[in-house]
Amino acid sequence: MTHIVRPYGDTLNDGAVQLSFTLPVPVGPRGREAARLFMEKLGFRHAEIVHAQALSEGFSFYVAYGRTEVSVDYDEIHIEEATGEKVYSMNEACEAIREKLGRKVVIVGACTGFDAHTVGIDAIMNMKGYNHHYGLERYQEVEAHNLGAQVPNEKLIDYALKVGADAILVSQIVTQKDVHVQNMTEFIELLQARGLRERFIVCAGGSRISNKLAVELGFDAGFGQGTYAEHVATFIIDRLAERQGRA
Amino acid sequence: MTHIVRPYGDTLNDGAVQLSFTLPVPVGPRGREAARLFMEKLGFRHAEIVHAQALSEGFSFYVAYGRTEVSVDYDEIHIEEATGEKVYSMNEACEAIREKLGRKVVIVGACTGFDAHTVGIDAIMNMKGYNHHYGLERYQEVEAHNLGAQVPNEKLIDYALKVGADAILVSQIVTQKDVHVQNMTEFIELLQARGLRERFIVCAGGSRISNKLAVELGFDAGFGQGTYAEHVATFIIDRLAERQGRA
Amino acid sequence: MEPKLGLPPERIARARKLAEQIVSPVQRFIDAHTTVTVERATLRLAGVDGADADGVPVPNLVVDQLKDRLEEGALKYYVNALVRTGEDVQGLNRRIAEGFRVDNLPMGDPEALEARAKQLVGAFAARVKGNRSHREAKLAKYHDRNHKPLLYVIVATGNIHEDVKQAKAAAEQGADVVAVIRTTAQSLLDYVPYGATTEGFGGTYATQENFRIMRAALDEVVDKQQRYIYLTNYASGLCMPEIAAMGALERLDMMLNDSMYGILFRDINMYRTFVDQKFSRMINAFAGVIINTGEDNYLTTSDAVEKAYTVLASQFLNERFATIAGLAPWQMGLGHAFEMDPTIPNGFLRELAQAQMAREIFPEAPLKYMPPTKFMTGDIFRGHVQDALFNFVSQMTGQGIHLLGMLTEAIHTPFMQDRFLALENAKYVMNNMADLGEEIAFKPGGRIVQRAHQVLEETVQFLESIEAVGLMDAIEQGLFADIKRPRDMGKGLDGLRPKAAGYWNPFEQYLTRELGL
Amino acid sequence: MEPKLGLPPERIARARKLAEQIVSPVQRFIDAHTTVTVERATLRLAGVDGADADGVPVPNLVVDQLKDRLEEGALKYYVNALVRTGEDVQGLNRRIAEGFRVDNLPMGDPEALEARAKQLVGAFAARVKGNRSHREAKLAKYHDRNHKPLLYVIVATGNIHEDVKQAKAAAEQGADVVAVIRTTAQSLLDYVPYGATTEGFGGTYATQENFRIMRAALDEVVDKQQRYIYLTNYASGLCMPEIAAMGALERLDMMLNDSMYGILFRDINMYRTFVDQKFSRMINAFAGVIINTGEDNYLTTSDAVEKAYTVLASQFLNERFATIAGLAPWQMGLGHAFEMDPTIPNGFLRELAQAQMAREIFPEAPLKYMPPTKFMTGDIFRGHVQDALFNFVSQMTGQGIHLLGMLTEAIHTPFMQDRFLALENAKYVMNNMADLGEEIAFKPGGRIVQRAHQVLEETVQFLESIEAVGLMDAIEQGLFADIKRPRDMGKGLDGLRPKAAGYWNPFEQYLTRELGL
Ligand code: B12
Ligand code: B12
Ligand SMILES: Cc1ncc(COP(=O)(O)O)c(C=O)c1O
Ligand SMILES: Cc1ncc(COP(=O)(O)O)c(C=O)c1O
Repeated sequence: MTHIVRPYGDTLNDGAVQLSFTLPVPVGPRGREAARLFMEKLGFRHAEIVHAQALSEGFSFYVAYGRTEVSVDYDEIHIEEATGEKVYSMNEACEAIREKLGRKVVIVGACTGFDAHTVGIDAIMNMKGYNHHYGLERYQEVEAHNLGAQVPNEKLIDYALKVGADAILVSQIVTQKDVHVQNMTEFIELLQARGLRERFIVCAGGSRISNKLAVELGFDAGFGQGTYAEHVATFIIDRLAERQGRA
Repeated sequence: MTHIVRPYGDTLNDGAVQLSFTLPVPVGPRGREAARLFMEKLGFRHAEIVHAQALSEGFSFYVAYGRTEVSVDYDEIHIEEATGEKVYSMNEACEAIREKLGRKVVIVGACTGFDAHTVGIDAIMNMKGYNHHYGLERYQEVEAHNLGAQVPNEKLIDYALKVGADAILVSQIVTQKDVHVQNMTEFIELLQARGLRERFIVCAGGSRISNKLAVELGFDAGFGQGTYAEHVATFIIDRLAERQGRA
Repeated sequence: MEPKLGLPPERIARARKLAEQIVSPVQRFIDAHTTVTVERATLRLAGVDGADADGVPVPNLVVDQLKDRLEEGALKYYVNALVRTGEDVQGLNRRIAEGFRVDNLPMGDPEALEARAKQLVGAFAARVKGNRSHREAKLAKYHDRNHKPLLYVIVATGNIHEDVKQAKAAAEQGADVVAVIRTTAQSLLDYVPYGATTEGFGGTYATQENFRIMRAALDEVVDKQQRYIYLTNYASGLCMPEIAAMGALERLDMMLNDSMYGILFRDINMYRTFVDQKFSRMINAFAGVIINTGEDNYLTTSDAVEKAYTVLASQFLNERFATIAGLAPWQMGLGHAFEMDPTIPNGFLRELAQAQMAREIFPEAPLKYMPPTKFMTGDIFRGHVQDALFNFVSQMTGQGIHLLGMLTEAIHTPFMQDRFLALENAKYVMNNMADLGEEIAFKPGGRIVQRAHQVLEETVQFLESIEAVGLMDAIEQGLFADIKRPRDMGKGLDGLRPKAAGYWNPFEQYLTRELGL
Repeated sequence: MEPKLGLPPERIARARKLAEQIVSPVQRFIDAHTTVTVERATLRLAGVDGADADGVPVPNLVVDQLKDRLEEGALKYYVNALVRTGEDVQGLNRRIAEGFRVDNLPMGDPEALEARAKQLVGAFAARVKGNRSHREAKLAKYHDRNHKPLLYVIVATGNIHEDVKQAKAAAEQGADVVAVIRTTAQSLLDYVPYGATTEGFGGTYATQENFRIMRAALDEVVDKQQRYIYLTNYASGLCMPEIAAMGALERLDMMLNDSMYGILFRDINMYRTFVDQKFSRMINAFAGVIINTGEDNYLTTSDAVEKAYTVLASQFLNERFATIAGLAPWQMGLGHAFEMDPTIPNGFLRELAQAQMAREIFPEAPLKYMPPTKFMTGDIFRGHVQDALFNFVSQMTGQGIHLLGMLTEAIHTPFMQDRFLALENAKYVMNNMADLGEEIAFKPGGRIVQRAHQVLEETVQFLESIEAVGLMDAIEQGLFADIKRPRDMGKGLDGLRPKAAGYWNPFEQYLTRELGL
């Protein structure tokens, strides 16, 4: 089965899309035409530059609407999220730990590298949690260690070993020039170099992190916007249970 | 020479573009991935869905940023505007008419078909003009007839013949379902059927009209946003003078 | 809301009095005339519906048969045909569509006609009262679930089935009112098309079937969202009363319905419009429909700073025309708009002054406040902020019906996402500064207060100049919106008829009685 | 601006008094200490600059040589070396970069040192006073061309040459202030990198050469646009005074420069920060630089409704620390922010109350007002409207320095077009409602007035609790932003030194004298 999907403005399959962008050319009819041609090259058959604005002598800004025949086959879309439909509530998570693992789960987390955006990792780990979802510190069957901001990868791993962690949580918010990719890659390489990659479940998170990206970089899972402690707990518990053959 | 131009976010050639669009699928990870794939298919190598929002059960809205290598060659951009750099002021226009034509120029204009958006044609024709640019009625050497709203093409042509017009101005603002294209095409066909196409200089205008479109549809010129009476006057005078061999 | 502007009550009273004096001679003209569409509307109220093979609606077939005899009232011939043929309404409609003539049957016993008419009026009254109570019950049930002001969006795809998708999505996103914009050409048609339609430009045909389809679709959302969704259309153009009739029957909740819009903006003959608006408003009054007037349109051609008084003057006239057509103040969605050039320093203060002024002068009317349109450009980002300031003023001054500005106003009729963004904008702004109006007083004698006083004063003077020449002459002279409309020109004049002495219209009689006119 | 909130003057005075009492013991500590960066800053003021082959800056080379003798003041050794070698500053810098040591030369005649130092101080004073008068002349020449509030944008590409393009474009579009954001890692470096840089993450290195490049670029626009463009950077982190020194030399106009930000948000040792902030502020005071404090940062981790009083308390403390460092009120860009959850009903009223409160409590300070950041999302359209309301409050309450909110706040550091849209938004809103503040009074005892009174009262109580334990203990206990910072932990503690009895710092002396401290 195929299920062709195109953007929708006001009529099915009209392929309507709004764009805005800046070109390094002066404003004027020629810039406008350059903008229109650019749209055509992107595959818009019907391209309208509805606004053109000088930003400085050599730069101009365009707002555009286009219609395209480009489409995706919705039936072929393959997504893999860290957690499925079923997510444990806090109580269910503790219940599952007692039942499947029979011991506390130790989780260490930090905002690594030079990243100081702790609000995200705090949202997952701190007692108080986020949006009325308690953080891991409040989970009776979890021992949670939040190391805070700007923790070097090496130090995080040392600490995880010291407290006998089951899982390590890495938060990365700054993504400019792909600094998060560098930092996450370094983390995994360090673990591998020390022969510890299989020792821990490792999860990454952040507003621009997807499960896909994290897995590509060698993590067990990745979590983006809208994550709550429940999601991470669910993933860790199920993965631990799986390892113990008790999924 | 080639002069490759790509969108600019904060670094030359980063190819950064903002998009927003609606897909006829429910919100969720699968919708988000569909949106991302759509961006990839449009030629964005780096595609981020920064916002996803349910619009109703079966529709979802996405805000996205992407980076593309698609570019245009600025040096090859060919534009053809109805008027060039030099546009006559009102006084220069009247001077030119006296000098090159030696008689008043008669111009008839209307908002044709079912279109009732007279503000645009009024801006060009009425005494008062627009944005401190007087309209054609104020030009001493122009005899201007503004027929107003919702004028059938047939009636406009009859009137132009009656007053011995040099030029006919057609305004078209409503463009939904390309109704302006239909209407403009009908106008040209009517002129041709009556053997009058060469009798008049015919110009079209409107916020979504470009010179390119108008010329494609058989007009002498087209005028879009930001047009003033001066532009139209310049075009008409030069074209009339050309025909008389006095350009 | 307590008054903030210290407007002089005697000047407001003076303006009202002038409006009364201006309208009164026009009213005398109206009472003496009928039109083809008033007659067709009467037939529609009686149940006349359907179309012949060429798509000509049955109400038009009847009226066309009658020619000059229309002056007696078309219903007489139709009811006579019912009595004569013994058909029920559906049966007779079908026969007329097939060519049956009602104009050449011998006229029956007046009492029999009266009796049959009474049944028809009864059926109509029951249906429309049913609609009213349905609406009232839902409004009571979900009473505090609507926004204040009501958030009003338009759909305008041209295709009723696409419109339904868009309307339902908007309602789920929080819209309170959905208006189906009509196709560009419809206001100049002297008939109402029949059936579901899928082809329109810049809007969708107003047909009774389209009304029904959209009403049913929105009713689904009403119960799901626990919020009544008002359906709106246009009782405007050459078929004002017919559309009002269809709306009453299909439970529309609001109608664009201005006393002069057609004259000025559609070049419809003034006699025709004056007569049509009266009957359409009586129907709306009875059906509990809220009308929306079109003062915002003045500002699309005139400057909003200079010509603010034309808006207020027109509101007074619309109010007067509405009152004598039986509309209660809560049904008067008098129009005004946020249409000043956004580059004007302190333009916001004037908009605020005027919105507050309208609120204080018409305290019971659910004012219909229109968003920026003329100064919207292709810069959708700036446009979205213009709309935000508009939302702000509307909430701060307690407007009743809030038309949502679209960031794409200068580009296309709204996409589904545009409407969402507009709703999101309004909901955010209005919730975030919900009670600001209550918390704030204006400096006495300051810019805001002065502006309102000035506009009121200009309005009184303007109304005085109209009163001096009479409304019809004033329109001929271009006193409104700089548009001159000679009284004997314009579309639809040929559809005007003097009422004959024996003019018979039991629906009009019934409405007159019910509305206490 | 006339007061609107009726805030009790005695409670404001009480808060000021508490701040004085809280700061006073800290000040005693500060007076007795120096730090590696205070010493390096002093060297920089004297003209020490350059770096060795490994990129280690010359000021660091000098300080590193001295170890414990730093307690006497690094300048002593440097001036001694100048005297001994007979080199000029450039020559000596070059030699130090090549390995020359200043720590093992015999100490010369104190008078000769004083005399040489006097020349250095004189050269420094002349240069900085020249910068000040250049700035003042341009501001006078183009006096009413800046916006009110000043429109402040950031550039943060990581590459100084891209930054220049972005900054110039912004200035042409109307920005009054351009801040070059520093790279993520710089505040934790205990040195200032050298030269032009093109690699940074989320910002561009603060180097003296980068300052110079940007200053020159903006100066071009100043004359073209006939509007002075303020250049801003960060005298914050482990090198506060050094960056202040560089800024003074290169004519920066504003500096982020908070008395506690580094402690709380960068985990810098508290002793270190307190000492560093003092010297950096003296330099800023002398250079006529406007500082920007970082109270907005509290609200990125704490709730803006609940913890509003921490912002006001910190403003009082920053004011006090600033005063005793010689800053005049017009130089105190005290920070606050529009950071409430946008879904709060009437949140706007509270923001308005708080902005007005800050304005009334610090009437002479050019308050630095920060835009929504925490509740910005990927929905750039809603974000743009949040920014519009922020712009509105800022204009209405007469803020001094207005940081522009970016619609893409949740996504990336600003693109060129984002900055344009932000400027367009602010210019439109602020022009359109320019004088609204003057036109409006708040209802006595209403929501707005109450909110301001409540925050002030909570602030007084909070300051009382700090006063009771002392500032350093309060920070240890996490009273600010729920962040606990033990006094013996945190970065940079090893750079702290007690001043020796013979501590010699003619620059400090000069500044103390000039500033009348
Ligand atoms: C608050 C904030 C700050 C605060 C941080 C305070 C603190 N203690 O955290 C301060 C003011 C210190 C700050 C500083 C800077 N910031 Co900042 N900041 C923000 C801001 C406004 C909000 C971030 C936030 O708190 N979001 C709320 C939390 C709850 O969301 P979240 O982080 O996404 O977390 C959720 C999920 O992602 C997930 N999650 C996150 N981590 C993890 C980890 C795991 C394991 C899991 C399972 C889940 C998970 O769960 C959370 C809950 O759902 C954003 C803009 C924005 N609106 O997003 C900019 C932003 C992130 N900052 C930015 C920048 C550039 C900086 C600076 C580098 C600027 C500078 N040069 O000075 C500095 C450097 C700081 C540093 N060294 O890292 C940029 C990043 C651009 C980019 N894409 O690279 C942003 C996007 C702003 C911008 N447009 O420029 N910032
Ligand atoms: C004012 C207005 C109206 C007024 C018109 C009053 C009047 N007498 O003109 C009223 C309220 C009547 C109206 C009604 C409708 N409108 Co209207 N209207 C607008 C609005 C807000 C402004 C247009 C305007 O006046 N612009 C100012 C003038 C000066 O600009 P301009 O027309 O582009 O003209 C300039 C140039 O284009 C050029 N030019 C124009 N014509 C010509 C001709 C020549 C020969 C030359 C040389 C140059 C030239 O020169 C002018 C000066 O620079 C626009 C939205 C917007 N902000 O653009 C919607 C808009 C044009 N309307 C629209 C629609 C759909 C309608 C309706 C069909 C809605 C309905 N179903 O009821 C009706 C139907 C009217 C009809 N039969 O045509 C749509 C069109 C969508 C589309 N792309 O097809 C718009 C874009 C709004 C929207 N987003 O839905 N409208
Ligand atoms: C009162 C009124 N009627 C009708 C319309 C719609 O116009 P049309 O006549 O094209 O349906 C408007 C448009 O805004 C209006 O204000
Ligand atoms: C006072 C102050 N200093 C410095 C900074 C910048 O942080 P960093 O230390 O990362 O340069 C901020 C950030 O907002 C601030 O408010």
